[in-house]
Amino acid sequence: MPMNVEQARKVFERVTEAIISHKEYLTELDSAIGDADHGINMSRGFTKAQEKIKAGAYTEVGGVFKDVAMTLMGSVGGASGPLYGTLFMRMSMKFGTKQEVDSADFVEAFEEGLKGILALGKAQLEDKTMVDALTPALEAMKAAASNGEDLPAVLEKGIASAEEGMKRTIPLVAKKGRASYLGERSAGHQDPGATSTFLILSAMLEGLRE
Amino acid sequence: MPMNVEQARKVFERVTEAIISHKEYLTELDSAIGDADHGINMSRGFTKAQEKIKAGAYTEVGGVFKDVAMTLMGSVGGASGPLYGTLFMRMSMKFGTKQEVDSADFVEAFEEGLKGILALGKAQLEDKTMVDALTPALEAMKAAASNGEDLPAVLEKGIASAEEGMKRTIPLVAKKGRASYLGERSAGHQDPGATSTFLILSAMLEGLRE
Amino acid sequence: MKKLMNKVDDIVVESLAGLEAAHCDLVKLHPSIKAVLRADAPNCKVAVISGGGSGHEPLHGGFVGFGMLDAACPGEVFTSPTPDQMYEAAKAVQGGKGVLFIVKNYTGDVMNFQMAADMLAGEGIPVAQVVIDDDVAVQDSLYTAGRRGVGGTVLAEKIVGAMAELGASLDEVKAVCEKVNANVRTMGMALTSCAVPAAGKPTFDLPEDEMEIGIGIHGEPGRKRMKMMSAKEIVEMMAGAIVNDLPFSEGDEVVAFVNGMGGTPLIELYLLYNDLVKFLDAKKIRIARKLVGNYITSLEMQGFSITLLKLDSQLKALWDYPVHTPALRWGK
Amino acid sequence: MKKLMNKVDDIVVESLAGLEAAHCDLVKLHPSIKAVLRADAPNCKVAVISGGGSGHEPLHGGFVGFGMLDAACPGEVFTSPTPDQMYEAAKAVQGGKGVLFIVKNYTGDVMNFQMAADMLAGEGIPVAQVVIDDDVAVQDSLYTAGRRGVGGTVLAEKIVGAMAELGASLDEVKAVCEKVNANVRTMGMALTSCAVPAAGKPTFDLPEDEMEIGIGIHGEPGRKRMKMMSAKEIVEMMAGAIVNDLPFSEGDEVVAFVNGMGGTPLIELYLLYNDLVKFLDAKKIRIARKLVGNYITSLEMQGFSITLLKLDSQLKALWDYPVHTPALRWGK
Ligand SMILES: Nc1ncnc2c1ncn2[C@@H]1O[C@H](COP(=O)(O)OP(=O)(O)O)[C@@H](O)[C@H]1O
Ligand SMILES: Nc1ncnc2c1ncn2[C@@H]1O[C@H](COP(=O)(O)OP(=O)(O)O)[C@@H](O)[C@H]1O
Ligand SMILES: [Mg+2]
Ligand SMILES: [Mg+2]
Ligand SMILES: [Mg+2]
Ligand SMILES: [Mg+2]
Repeated sequence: MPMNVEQARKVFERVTEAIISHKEYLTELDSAIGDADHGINMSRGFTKAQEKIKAGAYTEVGGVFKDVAMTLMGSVGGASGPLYGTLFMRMSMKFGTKQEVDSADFVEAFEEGLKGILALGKAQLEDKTMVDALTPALEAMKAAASNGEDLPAVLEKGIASAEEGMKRTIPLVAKKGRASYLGERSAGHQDPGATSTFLILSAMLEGLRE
Repeated sequence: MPMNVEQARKVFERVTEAIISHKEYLTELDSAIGDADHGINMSRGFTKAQEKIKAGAYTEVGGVFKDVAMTLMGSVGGASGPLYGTLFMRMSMKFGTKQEVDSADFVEAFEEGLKGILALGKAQLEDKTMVDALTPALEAMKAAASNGEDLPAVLEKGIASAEEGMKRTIPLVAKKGRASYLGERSAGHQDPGATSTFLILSAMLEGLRE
Repeated sequence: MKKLMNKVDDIVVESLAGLEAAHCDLVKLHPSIKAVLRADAPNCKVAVISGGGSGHEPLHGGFVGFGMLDAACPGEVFTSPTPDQMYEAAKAVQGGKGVLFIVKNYTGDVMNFQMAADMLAGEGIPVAQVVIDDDVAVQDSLYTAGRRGVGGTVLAEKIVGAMAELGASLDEVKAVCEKVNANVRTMGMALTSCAVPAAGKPTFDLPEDEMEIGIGIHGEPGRKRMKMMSAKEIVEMMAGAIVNDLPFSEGDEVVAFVNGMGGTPLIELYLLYNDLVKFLDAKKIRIARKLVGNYITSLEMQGFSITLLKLDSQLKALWDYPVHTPALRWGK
Repeated sequence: MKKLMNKVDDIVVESLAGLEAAHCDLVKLHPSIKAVLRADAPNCKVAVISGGGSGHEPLHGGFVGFGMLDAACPGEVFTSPTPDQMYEAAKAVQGGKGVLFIVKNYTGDVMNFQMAADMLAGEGIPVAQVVIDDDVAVQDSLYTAGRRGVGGTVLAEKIVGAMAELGASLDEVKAVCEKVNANVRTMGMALTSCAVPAAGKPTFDLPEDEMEIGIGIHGEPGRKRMKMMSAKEIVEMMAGAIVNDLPFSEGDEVVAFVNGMGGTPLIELYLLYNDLVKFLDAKKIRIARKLVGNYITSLEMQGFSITLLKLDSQLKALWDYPVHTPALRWGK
């Protein structure tokens, strides 16, 4: 089961809902080790992105991803805006003119997206950032896709690994982002960006399955 | 039993102790309808006055009262500084060169002092100020003194009337001083200045009785 | 209550020492009493002197300098200064053309300044006094203490200071001060109480959803307590009371002064100013000059006040006259 | 959490509207994006542009004007602005001599400014960037996000703005900015948390007897929590860390900058300045210039920061150069 334009729209509809309904939760996490705005930033961005793609007419999946990316970059601000913007922008570029993307396309694009995030943010694994959820998610999805599993099944694997990665951020001492200023005090708290990554992937699957 | 220089010194020692030990209480009262400083102001002033008269050598009762007055005027600030300063200054002037003052002298001087307060502050009875304690105290002391009672007995009457006057300030709506800005909201609170008047008179009697 | 301080009794003197150290080009402390003096005083002009309790910084010490005050006499926190301070400060800065006391209308201030004026008059130094009472939150009446002196004091000190700088006589300087007082109105509100350092705790408690309207500048409770409202509604209520009081009318030119109480961030003050502009626009009252910031405060209290001063060409020119003090500076 | 506001999402734009209304002689808002532009831009000089999250007022919008910034790009509260803001602002104010971005070192700011720089470079507009990272509370390391940009930013904007006003080239302006950054160090602390308006409650809780040391300007917790101490002890601890870091040594001339976090009253800031003077006197470090007040804030947070900048004759002259902005003004 590949993802077409309509499904891509659904996917971001669910992502937007998930982000909005976890706005307080993400902000709470960011209060502990950041500046208490991650949920606010992400909600603002996805609300705008949602308006944009709802009104847009698309023939390619990449078009939906591109509008999401542009809107996030132009409205989220902070660290997460450029990072998630880059993820979806790179994905959109990789999707090219495809009207449908299958699991292999998706994983390939996701890998490109993650590369973009790494190039921009220069975080390494265990720096306690979204990268700690994105990287294991990519690995798991890659394995599943190369086994020929379809997109929902691939995403399911990715979500499970993202969740583990997200939880593994708890004991880490942050090396990148605002939490790094806390030094040792950042340990014992779950990273907000890793959490939003998990939420986004989960909501994507939900949207796909409808 | 008249009051001599040594007793006057004792009197103000007790007054200072009483004011210091009621510092929080007076400030508390002033929080409700003023600016939360009456106890602080009075403690600062009497602590200084106490130092001054402890170090001073006096041959006249008026000398003690004058130094107290000058110190209060120069260190209390606020409304209460000039008012109590005037009370004791006028009393000292009335005492003149007396080495001892009896109950008649005291009451005469107190009347002069109260006149000074009225001239300076322009408060009337029931304006919810120290005048509401001072005025009945004077009336009671006048009556007692004209019956030939001695100073402790006279003060005792004054204290009882001051206490009643102080309590009668509770329901009043303030017309003078900071509490007047509260309008109707000033009702239901006891006036800090009337309270310090009652405390001062009570402590004076204690000092006299030693 | 947490304060950045050393000994509670030393707050005022240590803060004054910091003011002098930071602005020794503009101000110097009196050698023996608590007073901030203009560094280049005495001048052969009318000496303009104000003072009052501390805790309202930058008022008054921050307004000592060219084109504003010649001396400021700070009392303890929220407590009027004592007569010896005004007496000594006046002697130190007056240059023979007389002294004007600008007094905020509080019983303590009025009495203490009066005593100092008597002392100076006794020595043949000409003294005039103007009592500022611009607070519309307080009902005026012959039988009460009258209105408080609040935000209008800042505007009066600026304008009167310019008049004195220009060499006007004591009578003229006094007349301008009275004119400002006659044409200025203020109203304040608070979201939180402040804590008097020596008292050690907030003067009053205010629930999470309530505000005090008609507050003064001493952490004293306001005239009434209300449920929180939007900035726009608060501004309309307060500015409405001010406009009706003088009254200010269509076509009037004003100084619009949005003042923070010490703990209100600038982002909110400018937002409030924006609502005030809209309110006055609708009433066709023209903002000819403005002031936005923390100028007459109540320690760390959150809240603000609005002051409007009706201008004529004289007051406008005096407002624009150069001023150079620690807290207010332009044209120099 | 009580705020003087209307709709929480409109705080930034309404406050900007107020800033523009109050200072239309100095600044104007960009017609389509959130940016404060110098009223008389473009000029034929290097355009100096900064920006960052809102909630730090007067930084940066209050520093737009003669001798300081040409544009400021405010994000949402505590959130970096987006690249289109810096891109459009630069296009609006640049006059052909290039653009310098002064960026505070936060991941979000750095990435968003970088994207804007790429966009401008793509159009052939010369852009340089300097990232300010003066916070000694944060351990520096190649492997972390590095130090934060805090109080030093204010001093950099003042000095760099003067350099640009004097007609220096982009390279020269950038070099001065780097020199300021290399010679400036800051440390902050807080007594209370602030509350991000959209979050609706304080970012952290701080017990009545504790303080956060090494705080940033976003309500983020500091490096450690300590029991309250006296102002003198706090100043010695913070200034000591600053002096050891650069290091500043005997005979150095500095700008001493005591900055309030938004909710700290001026009486305390001057008291702290007094303790700082004593500390530096003992170390024979000479305060050649000073700044005391609320210039880079964290909403209504109570606390303060100390910044020291080592001066040479160039920096001193640039510091003294006239400046005329809503929040900083002298010599004009
Ligand atoms: N250099 C980086 N690389 C990857 N992710 C990062 C980096 N810096 C921060 N992040 C992520 O961004 C999240 C914070 O986002 P947000 O709160 O929206 O931005 P800000 O920190 O600017 O307030 C962090 O939880 C972290 O996951
Ligand atoms: N006009 C007045 N006449 C007499 N007493 C007054 C007057 N105004 C105020 N007081 C008294 O002064 C008291 C307040 O003193 P205090 O708190 O020390 O001064 P302040 O009001 O200046 O802070 C009031 O409780 C009242 O009793
Ligand atoms: Mg954040
Ligand atoms: Mg009082
Ligand atoms: Mg008082
Ligand atoms: Mg942020």
